[in-house]
Amino acid sequence: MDARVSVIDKRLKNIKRIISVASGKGGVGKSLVASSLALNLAKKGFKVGLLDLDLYGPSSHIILGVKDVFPKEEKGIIPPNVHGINFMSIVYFTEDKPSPFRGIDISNIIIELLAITQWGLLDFLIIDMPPGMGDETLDVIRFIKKSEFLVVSTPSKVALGAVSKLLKILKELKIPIIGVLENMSMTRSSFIKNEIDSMDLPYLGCISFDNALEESIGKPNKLLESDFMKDLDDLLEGINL
Amino acid sequence: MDARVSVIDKRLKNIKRIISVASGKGGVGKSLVASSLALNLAKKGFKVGLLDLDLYGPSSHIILGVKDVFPKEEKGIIPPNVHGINFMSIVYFTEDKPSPFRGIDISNIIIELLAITQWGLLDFLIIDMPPGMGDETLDVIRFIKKSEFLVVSTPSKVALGAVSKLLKILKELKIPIIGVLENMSMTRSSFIKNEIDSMDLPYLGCISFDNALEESIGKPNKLLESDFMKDLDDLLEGINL
Amino acid sequence: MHEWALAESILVAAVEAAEKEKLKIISEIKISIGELQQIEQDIFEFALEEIIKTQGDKLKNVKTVIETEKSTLKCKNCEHTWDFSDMKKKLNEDESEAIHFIPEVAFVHARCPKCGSPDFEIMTGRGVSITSIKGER
Amino acid sequence: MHEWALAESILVAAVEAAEKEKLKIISEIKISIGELQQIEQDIFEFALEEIIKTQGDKLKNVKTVIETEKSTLKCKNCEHTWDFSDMKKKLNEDESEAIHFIPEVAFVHARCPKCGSPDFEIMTGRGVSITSIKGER
Ligand SMILES: Nc1ncnc2c1ncn2[C@@H]1O[C@H](COP(=O)(O)OP(=O)(O)O)[C@@H](O)[C@H]1O
Ligand SMILES: Nc1ncnc2c1ncn2[C@@H]1O[C@H](COP(=O)(O)OP(=O)(O)O)[C@@H](O)[C@H]1O
Ligand SMILES: [Mg+2]
Ligand SMILES: [Mg+2]
Ligand SMILES: [Mg+2]
Ligand SMILES: [Mg+2]
Ligand code: NI
Ligand code: NI
Ligand SMILES: [Zn+2]
Ligand SMILES: [Zn+2]
Repeated sequence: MDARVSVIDKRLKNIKRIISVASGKGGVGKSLVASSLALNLAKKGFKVGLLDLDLYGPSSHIILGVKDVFPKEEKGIIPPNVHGINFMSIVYFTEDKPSPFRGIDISNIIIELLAITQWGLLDFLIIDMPPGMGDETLDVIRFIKKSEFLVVSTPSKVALGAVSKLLKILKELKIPIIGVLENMSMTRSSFIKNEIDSMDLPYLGCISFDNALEESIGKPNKLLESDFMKDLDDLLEGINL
Repeated sequence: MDARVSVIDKRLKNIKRIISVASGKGGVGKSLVASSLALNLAKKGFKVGLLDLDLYGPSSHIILGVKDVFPKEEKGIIPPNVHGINFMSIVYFTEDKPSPFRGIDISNIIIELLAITQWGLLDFLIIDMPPGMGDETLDVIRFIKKSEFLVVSTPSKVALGAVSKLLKILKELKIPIIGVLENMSMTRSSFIKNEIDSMDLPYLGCISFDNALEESIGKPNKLLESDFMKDLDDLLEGINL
Repeated sequence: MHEWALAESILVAAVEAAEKEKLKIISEIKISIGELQQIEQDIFEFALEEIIKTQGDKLKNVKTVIETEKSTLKCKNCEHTWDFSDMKKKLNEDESEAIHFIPEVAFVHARCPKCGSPDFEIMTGRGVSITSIKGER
Repeated sequence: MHEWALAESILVAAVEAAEKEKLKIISEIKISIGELQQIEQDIFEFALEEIIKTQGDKLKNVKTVIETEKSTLKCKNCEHTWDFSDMKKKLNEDESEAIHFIPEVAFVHARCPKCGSPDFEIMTGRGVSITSIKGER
């Protein structure tokens, strides 16, 4: 019997809300949304954790410009606080080298991370999810029963193909879906809104394509002032965050 | 002993070149490049196969507008020919429903697909790879020894984080890398080119962000006439394709 | 008739294994086929025979023994176990045929009968394998 | 000292299992720790003792028996097998410490010693598990 699994609930007990930022599709802005959401909430005075579960292509540390920090070992491992966020990522352990993991390894890494990370008291834990619907998604569903999902799409039909599959399975399993956020919109179109409406799920609004966003990558203070953040912040108001 | 594995080499024997379009990062345009490359080569008169290995978010059938076809069963399964491409995808078997697979299942699906698909004589087999560096990538490396990799990135630092990991491992394992294609470029910048040069790998050029591309999704004839295809075609000339 | 492709895989694998073991003649191959593959045994045996005819001396007088590996499915969410015959009741023809081609699409078309989770495991009953080979050096 | 978190997981799991089995008292827990975890046994035992003190009667007189599960690594590319002591020779301190926290980063920092592939399998030697529990109803 894998003992590590049993302690996970205890590790997450003092976290008020857990929000997994997911999509099914890659490159839609999950990591940007997750990191920005964490920054936004921290700035509002909440106690916030951020867990990067994209183990192949971890991005949150790039977006937040995290460097030269390492978790403290104390009755487990304590995520370093960066820009007001308790931040946990596989990069602490990989030196950012390639990570050729198979599914079973992914699952074991997630179990280990959840079993040994001491988050303490948090208002929010934000999880930056990888694309797909594999071991990471299935394990978040299996081990983090109280996680809600915030789903990101772009305006494209290609993205919606993967996004709607994730939405269908979450809906079928009666997992709370905060709603769908449309990112990188360039022209006014109600394509995504209509599709989400027809699935009877909340459409949260859209974030415009931000031409200057790349300059804010790695610079949280700049990111806080970006158009991207402005759009996100407006949209968060709509869901009382 | 899994017998299916032994027949894979035989199934791929009559294929002259196998090109896996990969990235490590999601949403960079792997599927667009893979589908367009297949269309482009087919139009040039080559015998072309296309295998969509993004089992969570298969996209090639959306891009090519594939509908209402199914493989023929004959000493295995024979991929339907769509727009001159012998096209194989998991969607024939999933009815495009959600695909909650774990890694071990992904691996088994790939083995089964490779063991039973009868490609016949091909000049090119193009593989549309998923993001990440998991079971799909490891199994392509394990079972398709003659695959070359065409790697796609966008101009972003965030994308490069994942892309450079894939490149490092391919290089370490001495797997042929055709080169790196920069997609969705919007401003002139030599950031990606410099990074690829410094890894001593071929930088193949860039494809501009195509504002009208979405209108060509699902319409191969339009896609053949798109700016995207024009850029791709120029870039293919540089590598004699 | 995709049975043919799987039958061929058995013979290719057997010849490969025989070469490793330096067998000059293969007298018997024991084959295990996962229940989820829903192989039509007649067709499979016919395919084996036809392919054997086209092969060299190594396989001339080979006897093939085919066993079906029963399926066991186990839910990761509620630990319930069941088998393919339970599962099949809820599948329509197209879904069942899809599983015949790619057993893992069971995760797409079926759910744990107890808790409804798609997160179950195929413990046994998939794939095509050789369990033993007999022959002469 | 992240050993503490793993020790706690053992005790939480044991109490959970005891409740399922309706044990009033747990007299013995047999623990298996994968070699890749590189647990410092002193610290782990100390942590177990400290946590047990804070627990109720169920665990008051429990005896803990700790075994290390030897590691076996097997290459999917060339089928070579080896173990963690072979692997450790090539790791620097940081890499080894990273594997102590997350055993699977072995795939990041190590390769098959025979063929150089990162595509190997941890057959045994990872994780923390309970192999048996004794007690009274
Ligand atoms: N609203 C936006 N405007 C401009 N660029 C964006 C926007 N959202 C995301 N991006 C960029 O798109 C790329 C993909 O974003 P990322 O957060 O890494 O996606 P994911 O985590 O879904 O793979 C990154 O280069 C990111 O900087
Ligand atoms: N050069 C381009 N210009 C405009 N849009 C593009 C371009 N390349 C890709 N896209 C769009 O970007 C999104 C991601 O492309 P896709 O091929 O699905 O990426 P991947 O397969 O890497 O996940 C799709 O909506 C696609 O239509
Ligand atoms: Mg991401
Ligand atoms: Mg506001
Ligand atoms: Mg794709
Ligand atoms: Mg040209
Ligand atoms: Ni058949
Ligand atoms: Ni420790
Ligand atoms: Zn169940
Ligand atoms: Zn090896």
